Amino acid sequence: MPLNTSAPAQTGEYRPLIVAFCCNWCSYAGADLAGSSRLTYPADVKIIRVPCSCRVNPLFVLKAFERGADGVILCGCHPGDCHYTTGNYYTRRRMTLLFSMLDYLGIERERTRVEWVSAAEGAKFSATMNDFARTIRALGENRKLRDLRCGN
Amino acid sequence: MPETTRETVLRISGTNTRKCMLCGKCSGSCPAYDAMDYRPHQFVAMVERGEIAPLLQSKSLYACMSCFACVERCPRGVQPASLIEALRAMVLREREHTRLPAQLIPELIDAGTPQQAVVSAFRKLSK
Amino acid sequence: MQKIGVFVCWCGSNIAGTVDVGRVVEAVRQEPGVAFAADYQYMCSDSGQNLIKSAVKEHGLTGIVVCSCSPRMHEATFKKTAAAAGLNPYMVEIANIREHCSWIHKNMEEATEKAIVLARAAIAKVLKDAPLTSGTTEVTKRALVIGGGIAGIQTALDIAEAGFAVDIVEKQPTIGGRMAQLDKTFPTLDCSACILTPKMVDAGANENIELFTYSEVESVKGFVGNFTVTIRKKARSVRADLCTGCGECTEKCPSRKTKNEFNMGMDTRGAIYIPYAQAVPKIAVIDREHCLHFKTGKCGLCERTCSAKAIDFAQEDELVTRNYGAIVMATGFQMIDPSGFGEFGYGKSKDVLTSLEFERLMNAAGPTGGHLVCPSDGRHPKHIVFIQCVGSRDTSGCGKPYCSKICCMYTAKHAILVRDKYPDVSVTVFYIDVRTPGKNFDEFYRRAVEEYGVQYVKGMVGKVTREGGRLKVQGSDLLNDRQLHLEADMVVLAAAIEPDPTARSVASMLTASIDTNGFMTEAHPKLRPVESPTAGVFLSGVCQGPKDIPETVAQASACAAKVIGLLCKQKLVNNACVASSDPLLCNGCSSCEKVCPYGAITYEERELNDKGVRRTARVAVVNEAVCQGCGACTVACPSGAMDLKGFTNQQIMAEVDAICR
Amino acid sequence: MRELTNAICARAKELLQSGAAGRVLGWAPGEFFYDPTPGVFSEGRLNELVYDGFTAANLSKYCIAESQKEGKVLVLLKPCDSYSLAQLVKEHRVKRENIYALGIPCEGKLDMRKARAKGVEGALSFREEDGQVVFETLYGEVRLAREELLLERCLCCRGREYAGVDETLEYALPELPKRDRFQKVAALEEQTAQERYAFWRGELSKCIRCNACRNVCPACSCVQCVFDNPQSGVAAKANSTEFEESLFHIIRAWHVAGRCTDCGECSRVCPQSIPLHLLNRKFIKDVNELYGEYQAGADPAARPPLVNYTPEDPEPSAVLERGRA
Repeated sequence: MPLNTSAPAQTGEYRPLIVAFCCNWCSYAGADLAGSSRLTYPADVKIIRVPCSCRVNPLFVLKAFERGADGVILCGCHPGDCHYTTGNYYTRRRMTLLFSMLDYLGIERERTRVEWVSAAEGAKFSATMNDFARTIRALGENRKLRDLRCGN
Repeated sequence: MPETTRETVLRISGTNTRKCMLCGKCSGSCPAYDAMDYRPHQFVAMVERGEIAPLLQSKSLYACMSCFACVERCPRGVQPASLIEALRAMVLREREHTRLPAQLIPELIDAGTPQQAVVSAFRKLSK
Repeated sequence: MQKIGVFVCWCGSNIAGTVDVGRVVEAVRQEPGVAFAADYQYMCSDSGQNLIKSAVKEHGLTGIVVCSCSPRMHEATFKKTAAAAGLNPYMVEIANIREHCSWIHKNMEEATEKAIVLARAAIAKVLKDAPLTSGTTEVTKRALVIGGGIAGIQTALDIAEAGFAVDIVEKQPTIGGRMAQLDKTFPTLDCSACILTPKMVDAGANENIELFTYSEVESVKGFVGNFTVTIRKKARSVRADLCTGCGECTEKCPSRKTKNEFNMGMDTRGAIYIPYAQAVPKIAVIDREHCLHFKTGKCGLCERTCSAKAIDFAQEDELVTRNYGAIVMATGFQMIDPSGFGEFGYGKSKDVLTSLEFERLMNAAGPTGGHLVCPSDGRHPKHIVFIQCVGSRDTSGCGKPYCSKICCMYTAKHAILVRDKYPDVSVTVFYIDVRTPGKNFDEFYRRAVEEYGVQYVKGMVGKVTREGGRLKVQGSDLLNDRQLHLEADMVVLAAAIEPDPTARSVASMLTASIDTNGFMTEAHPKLRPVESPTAGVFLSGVCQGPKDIPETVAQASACAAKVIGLLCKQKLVNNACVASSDPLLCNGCSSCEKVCPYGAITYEERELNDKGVRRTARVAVVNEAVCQGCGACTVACPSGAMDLKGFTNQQIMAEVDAICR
Repeated sequence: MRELTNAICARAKELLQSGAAGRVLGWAPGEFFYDPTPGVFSEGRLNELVYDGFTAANLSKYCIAESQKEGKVLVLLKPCDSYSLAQLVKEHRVKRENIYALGIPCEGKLDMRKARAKGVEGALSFREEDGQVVFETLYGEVRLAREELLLERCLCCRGREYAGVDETLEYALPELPKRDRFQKVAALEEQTAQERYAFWRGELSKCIRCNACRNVCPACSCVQCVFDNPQSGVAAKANSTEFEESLFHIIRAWHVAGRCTDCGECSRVCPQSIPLHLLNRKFIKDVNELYGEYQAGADPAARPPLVNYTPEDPEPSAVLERGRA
């Protein structure tokens, strides 16, 4: 029963697979607000709830790519507003370095992103996801991170 | 045609007029206040609004003794004197031929002129 | 063998309108580990919950996935349901198919597919769930308040009122703090001492309150509910149990040159002294630095004078160690020293004062007995200039970038008091902005202008100089486009307030964080303003940010309410989703300790049995009572020894896998 | 070289006799002249100690185990190695009280692979003469300039400062040429994403997952590596999917980021000659540029960059914008 959404939908249109890690206190709530405000964004985006953006290990990001994600986005509280005071500051450094490394390895930099979305920013959440999904659709399927050795 | 935009003044002076919180301490500090048509705080406000032309014509440019009291005392680090200095520089760039030769300046200075004013006179008039 | 039950909620048409609920149920039934799947109109309703409970019992479910609204909405509900059915509440996962799915997608096919993927992720996670039990810790039913100003006193009184023991540590020989130094309070102009001293007396007399004056916090150990604090009671050289506070000794003391702190150094006191008449406790103290006996070994006049035989030159500092359940920071503020602003001439002319000095000058118990005279020569002033924002809103480095908040109002108060008592004295106030938010505050300021004829000048003073025994004030009058040159007899500087310098060391002992300005950081700037991010540490008064008296008292009481709420608990239930470190994997590198915002991680040497091999190692230990479960440590840990219960590496990776499958 | 070896042995002997340490952690002869291996020496065996152009191995990692043992060990540290030890001490991995660290001079170590590439075959021994390396081979003598044989890491030597050693052995060495160690990283950054991708695909595809880089790395000293831990979700003995070796190397570089002293051991030992140090150095370069200069091991009190922050740190997007201007 293949339900992998990165497979083409009935229309034949390419549907990317996007994993969004959202911190429980701001961004997940922001996503909830986007929902209750009926602000749509593509179903390509699947949200994983984490207590804080600083819980996201680079391994998770790489694992997602390995398993076929086409884009990975991290959302957390705005710097300075972290529920745990400092978590997102560490996230910022970690992801800055990780993304820089991925870029260094020649992987499309647009496939990864960090956005700060507060619980009040339902509209921003939706806009961010729309934009990210558009970017990933334009990039097409992720091949490089799945297949760094042999390529095609 | 020399540039006379707000951006030019800000670039030459290296100051950020938006930091001004309109306290007026610059004008409260200025020893040359009464000789000025535009006052130090007005320089900040007018540069911010982009009203550069009247400032270039202003007497204040030559009334300012560059004592830097306004810079020293500004609680926000705005540096009105640097704005004035920048405007002077713009005037000088425009009127290249009207400079005074340095050797003429001493005659214009009397014994009571403060030393910093002498230094600034050289800077102002002989550039 | 795991048996998972999946419960898909329709939420009326909220979910079922866009998600084919039946298809979701069919799809999840195929998932490995799923023993039961059902849908229902309202899963959160009683009958929905009963459906879950009976399925748990009937099918022997070991875990539950509810596909419904946001976990932020009903996770707690379904956890309770699971617990009622005999399941561990942490064996419940929610797939958010409403806010994150049905409400944002219009195409049923698309929404249904996504709902299935979200359900699968939740199933993958629940399969890796482990039953968690929240640890509990005892709560020591005693609170410590650090600082005995109005904030500390109010907090302590409220806590004591609720029946809990509370200690106040105050570094001065008396409680009362800054408020005791004030003359009148705005906007009501009632006498500060008159409203404060009854509270001081109450605090001193309350059987639940113990005062440690002339004392400082020496060390803090422990965590919420279980702090151990050592307090240094500095030697007063006077026996508190014998001293009657008669004051005989203070009058006899031949050393009279010490600046009187209470009057901001504007007069002097003896080496043995009682800070002021209403001091609590009213016990003398010897300032050893200035005492002739301690300096020369001679004198001893106080000892001979004291009929109660209370003088004890041999007294030593005493260390008291006590346990507390909660700690309140109420360390207050001081005024900045405005001598950094040379243009105002503070320190050069005695007639240039800070507002707090002016406060003492106006006070009947002050150095002049309340007569307003120029400190330089005692003459009656004719004109007083007040300058606001001295060092506030100042990013030049000399001052503080923030607004000190109280200056506009107390300057208006000073102006009114002067004009009221001495109508012949004219008053000019230089202001940048007049900020008067607060009940009856703007009315008060307007009274100063309209009724009392105070001259408010929009502008700032650039220079204050001495000229012929008077002061010359040069400033701008922006609204009238002129520069003013005023003659004045006194200049009063509304200097910025800053956190008391002791706050920093106390905060670091408490692992409570401090912002760039030295104020204590709140757990949340809007929603948890009286709690520190460090559990069990609470914030009262100006240590958290500039405040006036009513705000301070309000915050002090709010803080007390939080403390009482904590102390009321028999046991503290810890967050179950806490970090835990596998000692066998731990390198002991301290990375996790460094990123922990709560100081929840410590290191200890442990004897380990590593697959039969005994070794001792330095390993991380998480204090579950303190950990809030952010997970910062888990990523800092290179070996993966540190993991977060409820959001383990394996769980999150299982979710990733399920989504990407 | 012999002279320096003698000086080291003499000082080591003095220290052993004075009781400052009970044994010496140094280099012992290997199977071939070009592979001396780390070894522990008692006073009586000190004459077996080797110190020459091929004693490249960084001994600091061995201090983890050695310092757990009874008594004090004297460890010989080249300047770059001393930072690794200091970093390990900072991370509480080495019991510093059981270590006596003697800083020894180093004028760069040699790379046998470079010699082979230059046609040295059947080498039996070597000696150094005025900036030249003379190989005695089955086919006669081969002379090569020392400079041409230096290990990659020595070509951009960080300098002759030591971190946290107990004493240093003074010895006159020629002036050190100044080189930019980030040159190669910067050159890669200049390339297009496609070029970089092709470069790394070519390099990382050579990985046979022998784990030599990990095992030699002083920063990779976890009690158990995540890649060996079946619970971690990323454990693997071999690269079963194409993605895995890049994952391995990214994560390895990530785990040592902010802790890597840039000792270059990973590249030295890689049997496939993958320039692994270019991954670590990328993190170092980024950290230096984004968060201020940081040298792991240099300052025992400094907070490592990845467990630190400032509220003004740049956003992740800003970094990606950097290259575009």
